Amino acid sequence: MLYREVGQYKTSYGADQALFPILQDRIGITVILLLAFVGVPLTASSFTLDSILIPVLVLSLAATGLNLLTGFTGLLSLGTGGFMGVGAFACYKLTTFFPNVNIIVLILCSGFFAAAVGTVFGLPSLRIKGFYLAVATLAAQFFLSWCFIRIPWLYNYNVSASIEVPTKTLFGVPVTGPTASPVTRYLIVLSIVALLTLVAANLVRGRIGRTWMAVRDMDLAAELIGIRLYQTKLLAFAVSSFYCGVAGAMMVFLWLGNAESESFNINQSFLILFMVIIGGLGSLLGSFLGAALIWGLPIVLRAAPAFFGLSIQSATAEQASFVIVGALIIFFLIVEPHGLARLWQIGKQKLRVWPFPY
Amino acid sequence: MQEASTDTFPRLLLKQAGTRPDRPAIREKDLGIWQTWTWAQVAEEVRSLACGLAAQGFRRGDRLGIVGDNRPRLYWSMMAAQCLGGVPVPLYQDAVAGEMAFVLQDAEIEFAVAEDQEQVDKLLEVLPQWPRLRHIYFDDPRGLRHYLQTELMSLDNLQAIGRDFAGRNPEFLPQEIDKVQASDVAVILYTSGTTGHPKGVSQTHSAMIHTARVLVAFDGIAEGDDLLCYLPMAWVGDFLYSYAQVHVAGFCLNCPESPDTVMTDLREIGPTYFFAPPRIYENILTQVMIRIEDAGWTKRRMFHAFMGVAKRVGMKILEGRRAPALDRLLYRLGETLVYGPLKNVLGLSRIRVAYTGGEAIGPDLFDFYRSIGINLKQLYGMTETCVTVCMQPSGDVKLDTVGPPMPGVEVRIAGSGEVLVRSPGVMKEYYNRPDATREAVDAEGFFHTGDAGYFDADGHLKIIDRAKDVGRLADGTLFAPKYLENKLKFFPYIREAVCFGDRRDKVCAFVNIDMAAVGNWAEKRNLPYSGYADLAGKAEVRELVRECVEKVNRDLAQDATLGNSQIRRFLVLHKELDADDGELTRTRKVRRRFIGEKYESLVHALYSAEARCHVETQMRFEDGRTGTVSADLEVVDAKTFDVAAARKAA
Amino acid sequence: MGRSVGGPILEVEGISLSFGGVVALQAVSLDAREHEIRAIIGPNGAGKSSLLNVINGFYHPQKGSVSFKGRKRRRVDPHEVAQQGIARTFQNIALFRGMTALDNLMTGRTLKMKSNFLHQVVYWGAARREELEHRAKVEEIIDFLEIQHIRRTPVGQLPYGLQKRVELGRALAAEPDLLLLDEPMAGMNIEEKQDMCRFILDVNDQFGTTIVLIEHDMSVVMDLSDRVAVLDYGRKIADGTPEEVRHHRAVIDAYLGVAH
Amino acid sequence: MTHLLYGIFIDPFVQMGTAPDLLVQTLWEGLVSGVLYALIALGFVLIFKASGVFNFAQGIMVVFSALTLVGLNENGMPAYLALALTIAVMLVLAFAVERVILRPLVNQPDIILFMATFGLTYFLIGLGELIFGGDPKVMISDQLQLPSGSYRIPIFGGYLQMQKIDVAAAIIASLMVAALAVLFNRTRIGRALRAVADSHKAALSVGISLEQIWVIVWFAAGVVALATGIMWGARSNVSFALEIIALKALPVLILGGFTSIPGAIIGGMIIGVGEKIGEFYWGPLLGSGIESWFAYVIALVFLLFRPQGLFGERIIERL
Repeated sequence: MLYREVGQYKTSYGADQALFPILQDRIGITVILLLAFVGVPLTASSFTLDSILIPVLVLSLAATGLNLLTGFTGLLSLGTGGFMGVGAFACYKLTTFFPNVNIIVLILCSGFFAAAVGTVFGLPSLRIKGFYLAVATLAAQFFLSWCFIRIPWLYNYNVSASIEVPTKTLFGVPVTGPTASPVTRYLIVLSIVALLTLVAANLVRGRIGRTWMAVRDMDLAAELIGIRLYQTKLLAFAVSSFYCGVAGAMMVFLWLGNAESESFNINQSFLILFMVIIGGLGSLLGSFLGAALIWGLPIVLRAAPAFFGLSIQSATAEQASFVIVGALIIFFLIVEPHGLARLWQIGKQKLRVWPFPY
Repeated sequence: MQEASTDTFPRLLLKQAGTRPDRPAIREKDLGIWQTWTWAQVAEEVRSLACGLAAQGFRRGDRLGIVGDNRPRLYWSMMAAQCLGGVPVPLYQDAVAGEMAFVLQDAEIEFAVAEDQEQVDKLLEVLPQWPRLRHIYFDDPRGLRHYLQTELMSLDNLQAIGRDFAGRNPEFLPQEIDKVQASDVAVILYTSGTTGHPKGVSQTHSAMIHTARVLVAFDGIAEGDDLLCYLPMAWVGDFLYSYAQVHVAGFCLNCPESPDTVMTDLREIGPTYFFAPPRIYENILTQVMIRIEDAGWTKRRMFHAFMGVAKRVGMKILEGRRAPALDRLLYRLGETLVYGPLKNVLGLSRIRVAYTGGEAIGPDLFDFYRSIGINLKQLYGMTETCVTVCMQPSGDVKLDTVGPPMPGVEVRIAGSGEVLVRSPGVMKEYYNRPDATREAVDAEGFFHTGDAGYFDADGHLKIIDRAKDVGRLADGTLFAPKYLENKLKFFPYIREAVCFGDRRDKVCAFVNIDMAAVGNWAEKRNLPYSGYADLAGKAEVRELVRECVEKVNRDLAQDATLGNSQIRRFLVLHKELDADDGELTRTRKVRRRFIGEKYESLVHALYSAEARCHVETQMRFEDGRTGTVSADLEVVDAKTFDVAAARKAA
Repeated sequence: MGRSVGGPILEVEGISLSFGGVVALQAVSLDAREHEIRAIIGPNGAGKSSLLNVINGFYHPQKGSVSFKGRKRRRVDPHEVAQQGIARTFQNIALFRGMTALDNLMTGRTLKMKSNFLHQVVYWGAARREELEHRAKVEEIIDFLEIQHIRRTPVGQLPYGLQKRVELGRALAAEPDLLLLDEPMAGMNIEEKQDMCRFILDVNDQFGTTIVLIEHDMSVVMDLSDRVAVLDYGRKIADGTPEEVRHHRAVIDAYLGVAH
Repeated sequence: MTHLLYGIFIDPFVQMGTAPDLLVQTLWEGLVSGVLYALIALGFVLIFKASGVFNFAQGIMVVFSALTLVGLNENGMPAYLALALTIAVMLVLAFAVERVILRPLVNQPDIILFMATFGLTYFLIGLGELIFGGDPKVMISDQLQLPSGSYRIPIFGGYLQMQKIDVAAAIIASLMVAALAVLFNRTRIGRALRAVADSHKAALSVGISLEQIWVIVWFAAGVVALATGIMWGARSNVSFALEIIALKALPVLILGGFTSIPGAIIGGMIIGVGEKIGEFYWGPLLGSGIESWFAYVIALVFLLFRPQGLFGERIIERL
């Protein structure tokens, strides 16, 4: 209905393969970006920023990372939390080694450490597949979280055994640490996420993305086409872990402000995995939708009783939310196993052929 | 009145290439995108083609056969031929070899351009009968690599030869183009003659260009417009719209990827200027109705509701007449919710002007498109007159007329009621058929259309029938059976109708109900019926038909000329008229005389006082067996309306 | 046909292959000359597919060697084989089901794409240029196989016949010198078979590609191929022109006699 | 450096040699925890074999069943009745899972079903806590007449300390395995189960509907879970901390293969012993707590050499 595509003909492959070939989509994304970069900072409360927007963005990035690995390359990983942790601790160490280097640079660099570690734990992926691989990545998860506890060097021997984020400034404005305002942190997170999402989009629509999907859909055929399975899978692991690493670093430096190993444990990995599955495997948009839903749901559930004027002690509410989240996950999987992204696609298609059903 | 610099197509091309070299001239959906050629590029392509042809011995006055779907290089070939003072002869691409043989011989074609293997095969098949066909050039080499015939050459090679030739004598082509005169024949178009062999209509540059100019001015067509060419190149309309007007106005022509992707391509391009015969509009509408029925309940309701609104006010708004504010509001809402998206899905959103013609168009069809804001208009004309005789100006559109004569066109109604036309667009001649030419164009230069018609009060021409079928009632009023029959057939319930009245005192009719529509109607009223004959015999059905007939009579009464040919009595036939029983032609035209004789008893009943009569008829069943069916048919009297009174009321 | 058959481009010598005791191939030798269409026939389980799998390096034979364009090899990885210019289709379609027909074909060109990771990241300059060039190439194949209308359809949703066609397209996209077709017409109706035949001939003819194909439909094999090799129980029991093979005693017993 | 190498390659073996009684003790403890891993793994295998579902909820089922048992008893229900009722609950759970999760999601990709069991996990955690409260509980060992105390067996001049409960655990485990073996190999259901493992059609031909089979295996897994829960609860106590320990079953699965019951048992032993030994002899070197991942590393290393696991049959990839 909103889509009016008549006369949007393509006279070059460039135009035909653009990121958003349809005019209406281009308009839509522009509006969204404007809102995110201008509208939100002007209006949003620091609560909204700190406990909704920033977390969702950070988690979306992690989800994107995992989605590149699991959704696009078909390699199931349960080590996301660990890789995020690597990013976080790497960033922390970097700030101690290079106190004067621009924090954003450091955050991005820490991604590379995660990438390196991720690649190492990706090594088994050539020999083993499916759930076996998943378990292998679980090894990474446990080993890494053990390191985060047992190697004090990582957290500079703090008694609290946790990372305390130093205050860093950008153009004189504090961007990390207690004094940094939510808006600045939000804007930085947003910029980084937007940038990396664009990169991801470019990767998946080009040669590399295709080789990934080829490996996912039919690895033997891919091999006979001349795709080197090993390189492809390892690259996927590296890129994926890079995203997770950056997400982890941002999580500590731009969101939580401090963190101990708990933040990167197995449950974190599962959480991210949920987001990817519920959002939609093999869809970047899905990563965002998934993150928003999984993060938003408990918040809503916690707010709900108060909203209806019921008083329940928080423990019960917590447990109830567990039950509900669990049920909802099953529900979503049954309704649309391909995730929210698919739902969006279907809706979009309907709009394009409106008023017809097909 | 035409500037000498642009009185031939080659000169027009040069002008466009000069004034708007970088504007798109033609696009073709190929390899997934719309490949585009600018005017400058087109000029270049044509140059190489023309020089190639020249190098191959194509001489002034030679005819170049062209056969294939609408492809850029085929259009360019036309231009190439004209540059050399030759005459392109487009052939119908779906014609079988036999039919092609006739045209090739009749036009003495020695050079031909074919689209692909399919067409080449047909031409080669003709070779034995027409050995003078010396050169066959093909556009798409697919599958032709192993054809060793010496006549064959790919257009690529031809162009290569051409470029080389042009390189050696650059002066050649400009000189040739100068030699071309406005009075030269620009194209020969074969009319699918209803009787006998087709005749080749020779049209001159000046005739075509003049007509094109008139049309362009008439609807303000300009460089920004887009046209999708999907109708046969051999048809005069395509030449006039896709070639003449494109070169006059310099807008862009778009060639679909293939005949079966037209609808998609239509949606992608979204033409601003559109022609289609009624049949195509009909198909689109049917598609719409079918698809919408598959939609969800709410959508369906919404759709029909807003269609109601459109029916009520759409045309008013389109024609800038007054309409209630509320309706205007609703219509705007409908535009966003239904009409807009609908036009978008169909690819009609950008249309400024859409034409139909060739045959009568049903009111529902016509109203549907106009009411959702598509400026659909009718025109009247034929190959011999470069189409354009009458057209409906925007804002002055009537369903049952074809509009007033175009500027520069004289229309005269002969005593017989035949429409005579004189205009710059009238053909030069039927190629090699002086006799036929003399028959068709009289001494004063009037072309005899063979159609019967007359002007209504507002000076709009109304075409009623083929002249030879028009008769007169005993009292001398014009009797146009086909006109009446069409009016009846526009009702969904009526499949066929046969009107009698020539040299009789009144008009009476046979009516064939439409099994599907009426059956449906009956079920809604849970009216049980066993079969066609049974259903046709039902009193309720007769009632239904009578309403239709009387509606027809009512608007006939509006009409001074035909007012008295209202249908006095009719009966509903007990069997479907069928080509197998010789009652229809294979193209489903009623054979009035034959039917009149076969059902003489019924005709007699109609014109006597009898209220019912018994009939037995031979008929052929599906399985080929023949048998007789007998029935008692009721003759029904239909109310008629006083012409004068009706006019006052109107 | 206008094409000229050249010297041998593929030579398979004395291949023996077995899976833990189960013998699939026994001292099979076979050659294919440039530009020719070479058919391999034989009853189910005769080892036809195994032979193809050996040729493109998916299985590693215990004995024997394969030489392609004169380069002898004993043990190679499939992607090296692909690099040397061998492409194939599969008995039970092995398309990338989640991707569109277009992307499947584009993937087929992976080896031809050189742009590095950084270019890919920005999708600008080299990477973009490359994408567009290859898209143009791929579109020609799409046009050649007449699959324009399904360009954007995920292949998983396509009917069988079209999937086979897309798979052929993916193989062609690599512009191979040798094309291995594993039962290209299995499970097709008459028209689809005719189309496929036309395509195979056109490929062989326009691109001069050498084709080795496995097929069950004898009539097809007989009028498509220049030479036919017959396998039975992992052994080659006959080899020669369709005519010779048709009248070969062993073949009639082993195959024509028993097969459908 | 040399010190480290010594610490890794020499010292542990010296210790083993000098204090064999400690070695035996460690082995024994390893075996015991191995048995429990094996039991959890057994639950996985049952379900994976029959329905191809990687049931992440198995760990939670252990906790949940134990919780239910204790909870019911706390609310004044005699132990054995509670036991019976808990078994009934597990049956209900099996039905529910089949109806609500498996049936709607049949022939979805494995990962989706895997995710669904995640949902189940969350659901059960929440439910368990809602009903019985979040705080750890003590297993009702003596009501169930589980032995307590321990044997002390002198060996190599030292003593081998064996908790009676552990012995019981070992025995019960072996009984259960035996029972399952019978179920699988001797009964019609068993045949059906094995058929399903190969192909669903085959199963139908045996005349048992998929739905029934699923219910059966999930119920069986539930019972196994309950047993595990009791044993485990008796050694430590009943709380959701067990969930993490349940993850230990995963490396066991890798070793044993996802579809092999004996594999699960042996794998369990290897992992159990391996990690105890590792912890005891190498742990101090790396800073303790390596239990948490040592098992995985063992499994991983193992995988690289035998991707299909201990008893899994070799996969020949075809085209």
